Amino acid sequence: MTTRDKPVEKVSRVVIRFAGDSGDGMQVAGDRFVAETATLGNDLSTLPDFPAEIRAPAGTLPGVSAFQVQFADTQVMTPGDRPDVLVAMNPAALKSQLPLLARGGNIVLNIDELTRRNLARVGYDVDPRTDGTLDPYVVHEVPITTLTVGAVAKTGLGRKDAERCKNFFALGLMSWLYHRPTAGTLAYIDTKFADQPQVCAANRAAFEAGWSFGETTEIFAVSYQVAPATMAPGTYRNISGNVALAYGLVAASERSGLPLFLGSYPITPASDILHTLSALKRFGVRTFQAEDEIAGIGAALGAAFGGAIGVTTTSGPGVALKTETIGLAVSLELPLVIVDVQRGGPSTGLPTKTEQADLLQAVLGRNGESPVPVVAPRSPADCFHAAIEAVRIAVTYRTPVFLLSDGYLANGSEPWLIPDPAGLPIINPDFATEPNGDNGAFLPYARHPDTLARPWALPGTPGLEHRIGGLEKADVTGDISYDPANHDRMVRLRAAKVEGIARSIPPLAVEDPSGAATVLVLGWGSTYGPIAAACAQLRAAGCQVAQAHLRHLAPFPANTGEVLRGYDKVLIPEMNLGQLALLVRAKFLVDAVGYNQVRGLPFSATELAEAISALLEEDQ
Amino acid sequence: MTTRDKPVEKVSRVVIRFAGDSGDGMQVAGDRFVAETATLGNDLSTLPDFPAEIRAPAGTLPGVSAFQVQFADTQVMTPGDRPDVLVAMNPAALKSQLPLLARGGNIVLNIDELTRRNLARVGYDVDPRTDGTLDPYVVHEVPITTLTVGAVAKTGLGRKDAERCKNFFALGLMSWLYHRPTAGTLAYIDTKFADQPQVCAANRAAFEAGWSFGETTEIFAVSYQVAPATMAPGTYRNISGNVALAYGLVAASERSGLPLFLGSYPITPASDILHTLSALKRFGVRTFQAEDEIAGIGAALGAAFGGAIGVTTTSGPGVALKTETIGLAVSLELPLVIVDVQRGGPSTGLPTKTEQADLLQAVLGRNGESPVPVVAPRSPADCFHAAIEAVRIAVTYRTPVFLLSDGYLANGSEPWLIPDPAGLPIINPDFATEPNGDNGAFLPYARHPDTLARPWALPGTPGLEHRIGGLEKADVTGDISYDPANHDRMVRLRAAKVEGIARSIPPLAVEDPSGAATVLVLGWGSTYGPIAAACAQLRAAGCQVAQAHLRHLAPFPANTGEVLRGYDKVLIPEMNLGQLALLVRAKFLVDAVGYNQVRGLPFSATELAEAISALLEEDQ
Amino acid sequence: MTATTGGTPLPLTKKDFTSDQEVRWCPGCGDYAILSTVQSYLPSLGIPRENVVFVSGIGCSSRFPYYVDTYGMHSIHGRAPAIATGLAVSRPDLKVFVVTGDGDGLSIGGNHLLHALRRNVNITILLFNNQIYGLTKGQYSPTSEFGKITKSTPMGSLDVPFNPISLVLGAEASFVARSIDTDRAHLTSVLTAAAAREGSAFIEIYQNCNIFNDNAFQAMKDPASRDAQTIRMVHGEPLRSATTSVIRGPGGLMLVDDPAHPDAVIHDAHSVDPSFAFALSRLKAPTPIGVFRDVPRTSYDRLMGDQLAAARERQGRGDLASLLAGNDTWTVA
Amino acid sequence: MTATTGGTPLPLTKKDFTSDQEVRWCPGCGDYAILSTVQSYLPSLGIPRENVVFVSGIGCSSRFPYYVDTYGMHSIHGRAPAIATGLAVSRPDLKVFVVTGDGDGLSIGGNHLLHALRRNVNITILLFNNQIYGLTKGQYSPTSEFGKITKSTPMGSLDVPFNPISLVLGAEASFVARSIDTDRAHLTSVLTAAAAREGSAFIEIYQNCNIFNDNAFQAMKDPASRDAQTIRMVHGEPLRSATTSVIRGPGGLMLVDDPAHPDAVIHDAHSVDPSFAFALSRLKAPTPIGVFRDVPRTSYDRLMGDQLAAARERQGRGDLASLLAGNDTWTVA
Ligand SMILES: Cc1ncc(C[n+]2csc(CCOP(=O)(O)OP(=O)(O)O)c2C)c(N)n1
Ligand SMILES: Cc1ncc(C[n+]2csc(CCOP(=O)(O)OP(=O)(O)O)c2C)c(N)n1
Ligand code: SF4
Ligand code: SF4
Ligand SMILES: [Mg+2]
Ligand SMILES: [Mg+2]
Repeated sequence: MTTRDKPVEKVSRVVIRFAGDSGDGMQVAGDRFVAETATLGNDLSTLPDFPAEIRAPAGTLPGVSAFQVQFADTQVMTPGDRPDVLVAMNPAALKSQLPLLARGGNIVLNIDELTRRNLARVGYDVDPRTDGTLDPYVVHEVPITTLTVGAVAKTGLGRKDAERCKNFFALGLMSWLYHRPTAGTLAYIDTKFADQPQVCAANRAAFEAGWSFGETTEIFAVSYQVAPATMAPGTYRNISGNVALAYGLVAASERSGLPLFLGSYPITPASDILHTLSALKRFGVRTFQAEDEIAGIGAALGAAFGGAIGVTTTSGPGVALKTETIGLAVSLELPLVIVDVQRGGPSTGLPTKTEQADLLQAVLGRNGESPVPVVAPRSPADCFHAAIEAVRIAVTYRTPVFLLSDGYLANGSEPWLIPDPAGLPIINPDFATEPNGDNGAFLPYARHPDTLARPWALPGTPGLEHRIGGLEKADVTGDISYDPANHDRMVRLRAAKVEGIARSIPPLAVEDPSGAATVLVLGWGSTYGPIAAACAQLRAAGCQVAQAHLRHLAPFPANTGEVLRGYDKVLIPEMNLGQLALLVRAKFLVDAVGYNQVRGLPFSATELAEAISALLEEDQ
Repeated sequence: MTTRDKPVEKVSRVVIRFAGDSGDGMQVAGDRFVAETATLGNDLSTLPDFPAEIRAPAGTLPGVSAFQVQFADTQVMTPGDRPDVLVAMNPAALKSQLPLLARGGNIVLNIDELTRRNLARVGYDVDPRTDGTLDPYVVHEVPITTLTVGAVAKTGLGRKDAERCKNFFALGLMSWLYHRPTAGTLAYIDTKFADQPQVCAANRAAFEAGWSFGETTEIFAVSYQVAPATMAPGTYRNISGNVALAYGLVAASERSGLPLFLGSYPITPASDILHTLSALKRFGVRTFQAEDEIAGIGAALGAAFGGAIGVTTTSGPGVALKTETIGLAVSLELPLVIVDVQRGGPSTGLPTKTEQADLLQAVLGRNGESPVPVVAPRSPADCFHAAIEAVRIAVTYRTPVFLLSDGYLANGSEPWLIPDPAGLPIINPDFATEPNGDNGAFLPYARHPDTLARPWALPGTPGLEHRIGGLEKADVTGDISYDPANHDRMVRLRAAKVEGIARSIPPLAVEDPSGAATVLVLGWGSTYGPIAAACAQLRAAGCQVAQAHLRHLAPFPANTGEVLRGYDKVLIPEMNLGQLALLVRAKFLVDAVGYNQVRGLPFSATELAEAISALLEEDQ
Repeated sequence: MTATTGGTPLPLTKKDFTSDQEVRWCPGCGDYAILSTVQSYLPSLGIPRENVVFVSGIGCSSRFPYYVDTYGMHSIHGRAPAIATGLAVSRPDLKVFVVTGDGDGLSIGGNHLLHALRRNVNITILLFNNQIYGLTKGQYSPTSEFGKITKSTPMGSLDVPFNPISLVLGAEASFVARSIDTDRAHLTSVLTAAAAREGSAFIEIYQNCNIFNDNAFQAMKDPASRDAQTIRMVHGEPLRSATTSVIRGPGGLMLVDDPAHPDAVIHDAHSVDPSFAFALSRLKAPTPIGVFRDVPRTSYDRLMGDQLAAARERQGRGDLASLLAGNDTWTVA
Repeated sequence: MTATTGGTPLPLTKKDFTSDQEVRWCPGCGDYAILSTVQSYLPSLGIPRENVVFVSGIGCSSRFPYYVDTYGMHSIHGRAPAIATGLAVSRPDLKVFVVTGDGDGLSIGGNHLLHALRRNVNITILLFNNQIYGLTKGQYSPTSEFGKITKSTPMGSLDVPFNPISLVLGAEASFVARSIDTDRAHLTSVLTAAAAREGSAFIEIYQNCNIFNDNAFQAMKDPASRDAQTIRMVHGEPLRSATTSVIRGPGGLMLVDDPAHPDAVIHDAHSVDPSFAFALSRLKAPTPIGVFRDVPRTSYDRLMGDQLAAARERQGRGDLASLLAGNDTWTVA
């Protein structure tokens, strides 16, 4: 699979989108394409995009599952706005994905599926190739099903099973088109289907047939090469947000010496963290699949009382259920990490789509004055570091901490410079081991003068027996207290403790290469990529714009107000109706403007650039 | 009990506080005093103040239960800052309540309980009468226990039971001192103890003995009269917030023609609403004590789907648990009323104390963009009208609505001009009865052009069969939709619907008699009384200050921004750390300043007046 | 043809209960068979369509209401029994079904399900037991067998599963049955038995998830093995499979390898003491299917309605003006 | 005196388990008696104080941990079994008790309780059943008798109560017992039996709430009636009260008015089939007290620990660097 007879063109940046039925294996094709792209040294970013149903009936619009990847020889910040190539396995995929394509975009179309019945099913009265629908695009017609079945025939696999290999045919074709290496995928097929030699042979055959089809037919006149990106030296891997987050928790466990305990109830798009951690028992990780979200966080809190890093993973509806227990953790002042992989809301909403609309729930959504620090990663790989930071805050300050990921970060992936474990932060649990009061008394609510953290005394420690609970506690002693002045004091102490975390976090950094920008774009979480890409586009076009991105949403870095006041205009793009904007306006009285989309999808860098440039113009 | 030989003094305003053990019947004494005071035509306001334990051991500080009432011949806005008379039934009551008294305050002290053991139990090493502790006060020593037992002897009641009558002795004494009528209390005793003639006679005897004690001994040189307040003509009763709220719901049921369904789980301080409504079955009210808060609201939502006014009552921890279901109601767009009687938080906090710290939870505390209107009553009697308003919004706009009461409103009481039912608002459920689409189709998410409300079609209506759920729905049809543009549209439509409620509510009114104030005091909920009292004090002292009070917290009245911008300074007193202030600052970018206390108690008008006047001075 | 329903005359047909929504389960899923059986059965109730409501939670199974052309609510995870309680109690004129799964109904929603049953709320609960979480792509559920290897339990699950029948019998359920997705006749018979009574009915339906837990109940379906693997319980008839009989043992009931054993226990679905049904519920391989328990009990909605009526009889219809006034008023002139 | 505990030498005394907090229950409350019995019993465990933890929910009963001088957590309503699960599973070295009430444990917390029991988590659950909500001042609870008049049910409650013993047996509980607050000797014996085993123990304790539900269990306590009103179950002994015997009936077990009936059933607490214990749980007046069921089962924490050990044995101790690297890397020079 390496001879090349056709001309080769060098390109810098490509966006590909695979789309087919939920059962068509598009996510697998995408994952493999990415693995090969990564080892080739391109920078990349991915976006899996699939329905909430497991396998909606074949050929229907709701059943379409897609996978998009952008890769380039320079830095890649997003999965790309508009695909250069859409691989459409059937009419449903074609119809649903067409709006994403720019004029002139390429479509690799599986013409075998364009039967009248299939077309009618998605509302095409006539074949879209015949009525001008596809005129704006470059269509490459490929009988993918037939070719796959033909290639696979020699393995003796039945027709139905043979057809299921068509994702590997498509993958082979795209691998040829973009000069992806093939050895990794062949090895993957061998391992994956080791138990089923016939299926293994069939998938290999389909993959090779796809590759050869590109090479031998006239369908594509040229193939494309994308040179490796210049990246910092080191060893890289590709990693998704959920896996990175799970690994970050394990790293924090190793670096703190505390065992990791996950109490969780499955929910999309957070479940993969549970799956990943459940396979890491060799790290002493205990995963507990609870009967519901409340039990999941309850068990995590119980484990924290016993000295573990207690973690619970969920999405928005699960956070709603955990709210009361988070309040208890605030009152108990025990370390706890609540991972919220945000998805489309309200209510069940769009379970497989991304959104940033749980921010205010995390910061403010509890009864009573109940401050909780909030940390958010900015990219899939950054989930690793954000998880360590969340554990650091939780353990150091004896507090529940929110880690706000989202569906895009969770399932999206990017290359990651693998860190040296020895360079990761050390977290000191600083357990109480001795009485801290007079006459050998233990005072569970006597605070550390700097952090205001209370002592963490583990059951099993002789002499420190004590009781804690959700009723208001007397300052210092922790006994139940209904005293008005004490309550006021405790409310303010808890608030001050969380505010004080700001002293332990880096100041908000601004990226403004010219130093002359008057407009600041402020973001948080997964919008980092699109915002950075949009700013880069604008700067390339000669505009001046500054970018800052918040990792800590509560408390804000100490210099945040100062930074914001340094600009004429502050634009806050969010995948919600303006939640960070609300917090920033309230706290700093800065007239920050929102740019808001609630579409279940990451921002398009181009659209964002347009919005920013509109503001730049206003500001002139 | 009507001869009066001693001099009588007229006073305008009195604050009395009864304090004793949880088992001493202080709440009953207070309630009876209030009932008599009300019928006398004084204006009044009350504050029951009791511990979370049912009956903590006698004589201990945590076991003290107190009841405070302010009554006057002019308008009364609060239960009073500092008692004129403290009735202290034992050393625990004395010690715990003493800090509330001003210098020169009166103490009616039950000296029978000042045994060395009782004193030691609360940490008095010596009798506080002997070491100067009580010097700043006027102490009236009364052997209440002995006198009660003596008076009751004739009924033959055992000593233990006899002693239990001492609350009526104290009540009798205070009734004499302030010229309260006695017939009502005697009638109350007769009814209450109808089954126990001996106990009945004993309590009568104790009550009369207390009255006579005042009249015949030298302990009080004078007695006091408080003239009736000038109040609007009409028939009055005394009413507590929880009862008023329950009656408001019943009134809304009557005025809408919809049956009332309460799904609730007991929790302090909301349980009395459940108790009150469970006794109103003759109004067709169904009360369902559920297995937990989630089932309570779930059942209410199910009933709403069936055409009832679905209501759930709870406090902060319960709201936390209901969060997910509230989100479902937002998505289903069904009417639902969530009553949150706020108490001290976070977590279990101070269950029997008041607080306003659930505002942000109500407004913002859900996953996804999940707007919910919020209404808050300003006084115990106002709970009636606020409940009707909450139902009006819920039914008209097909939305869950928060009704934010608090512990002070719930248990406090005041005179209420009983409204004529015919004058109460009519609520029109406007059920869907006919298809609203083409070809007899029913479109459950086609909206009313003005209110953006969707049709409410009840099961049982032929031809309108439809399915609704928590997944995102296609605009108009309500079918499941994962379409990005549709999601964005629906998120904005739901937000616009709730924002649009502002068009149906009265503008924010400002009270500024001089019209020249530059400082506005903005409040919400139960702080109305203390703020009004503080403003009145300041105006009486020649200061100019404006007051505005928000009944609608989401959305705000349309003119709110305009009002706020009309003042140099805006002060927002809240029993939290600044929750309304956060919303106001974010929305209007007005530099509103908070005055915050989180003590589990209503504000003192005097302290508030000081805070306001500090701001007035700054502003000069 | 005595009643009409929005223009659709009675009797209705399966088609009347088929909504216009595309069914989105995986091809081959056992849910299809259940849907079809239920749609065919509904006309037999003789209830107008508009008086039927399906309430579900979240899960593959909980998509059920979308496909039935009645009123319906696809609610949130585990809460359908609570929501249905409010509806059924306040609208006794409706026929309310709850559709739930082994995760929805026994994991997150276990408490609501059990409380609804002890109250005997007027709802028919269909629990689709596929012994797996389908919608979240295959984690083990509270009914998965011990040691099950799934995405979240790569070394096998550690939990002893619930036996749903034992569980609900322990919670005072008064109608309890079990059936199988693809056995249309049997499922219809159980549904019909449930319809005949007042109050709660609980029906566990073994359902195949061909994607994440294929063939979990195959032995009970396979023509070759099914008669040996199931005990078809019929009230008043001996309890036996093709190869065994049920006899009394010291601690409960037990199986003997003799399908004609003279001491085979006669099924008594109407035994007031749930101990008999409980003992039956412990049998497996062969597994009893049919009605375990069916004893009459007044439904919750009727009891509540009776109280409302009694209150009105004793105190008269509520009068708002006198309620507001109360007993202690004074007048300012 | 072989071990020491923070300077307190073993064996410990009741006083060692008495905290400095003022007990805040109502005078006369049955909780006092239970507290005293438990404090007296704890030294017999021979476990250092610091290795004992009490976890509770919310309710009068749930104030219990404050009064025992061990580690303790007064958590939130209904969630103690879940919290204790996390603690017990991650700290197998601790002895974890859960204290709960009939509301806390069977109303809001029913699901957690049942799931903890089916998992056989290593916790001892003490459920104080006073058949009322004490702390919220007297509403009916899931164990209140049908028709109970309370603040929230002025015309009587409409719910058939749970029988806690039947309920937990339906949930696969392996140690199940019942005792009475004031019967110190009996309660101690039940606690001792529970201590002898691995995994979950469930003990229902009838507890008098003298303020809101006084004398609910008086007949079982009154010296004049108690022997007739209770069946003191002893493994291997006939089941009988002073006036009745337990015999087998067609549907389960039944009572005959003959304390010396020759067919009196011999108690078998170790019956693997829970049907026997279930049948016993249905008896009332006289009411069985003692151990209904006690069958061995490996605890959840041990199973989990074993998996961790097995994973390390098979795969070696986790190495962070190789985890982070994974299998698919490339190097940029
Ligand atoms: C509050 C909440 N928690 C978790 C989820 C994720 N979730 C959806 S369905 C499901 C389990 C489904 O299992 P089951 O009830 O057995 O239904 P099945 O899909 O197998 O029919 C879970 C955990 C959710 N939607 N909401
Ligand atoms: C989330 C939540 N809901 C409700 C309450 C109010 N509440 C406290 S204790 C209790 C019931 C107590 O009953 P039980 O468990 O029987 O305990 P008891 O007081 O009788 O010992 C309730 C409803 C609460 N504290 N938290
Ligand atoms: S995942 Fe399983 S239960 Fe869900 S639709 Fe597919 S086959 Fe059915
Ligand atoms: S209310 Fe009842 S249960 Fe609670 S402390 Fe008092 S007597 Fe005990
Ligand atoms: Mg399932
Ligand atoms: Mg109780």
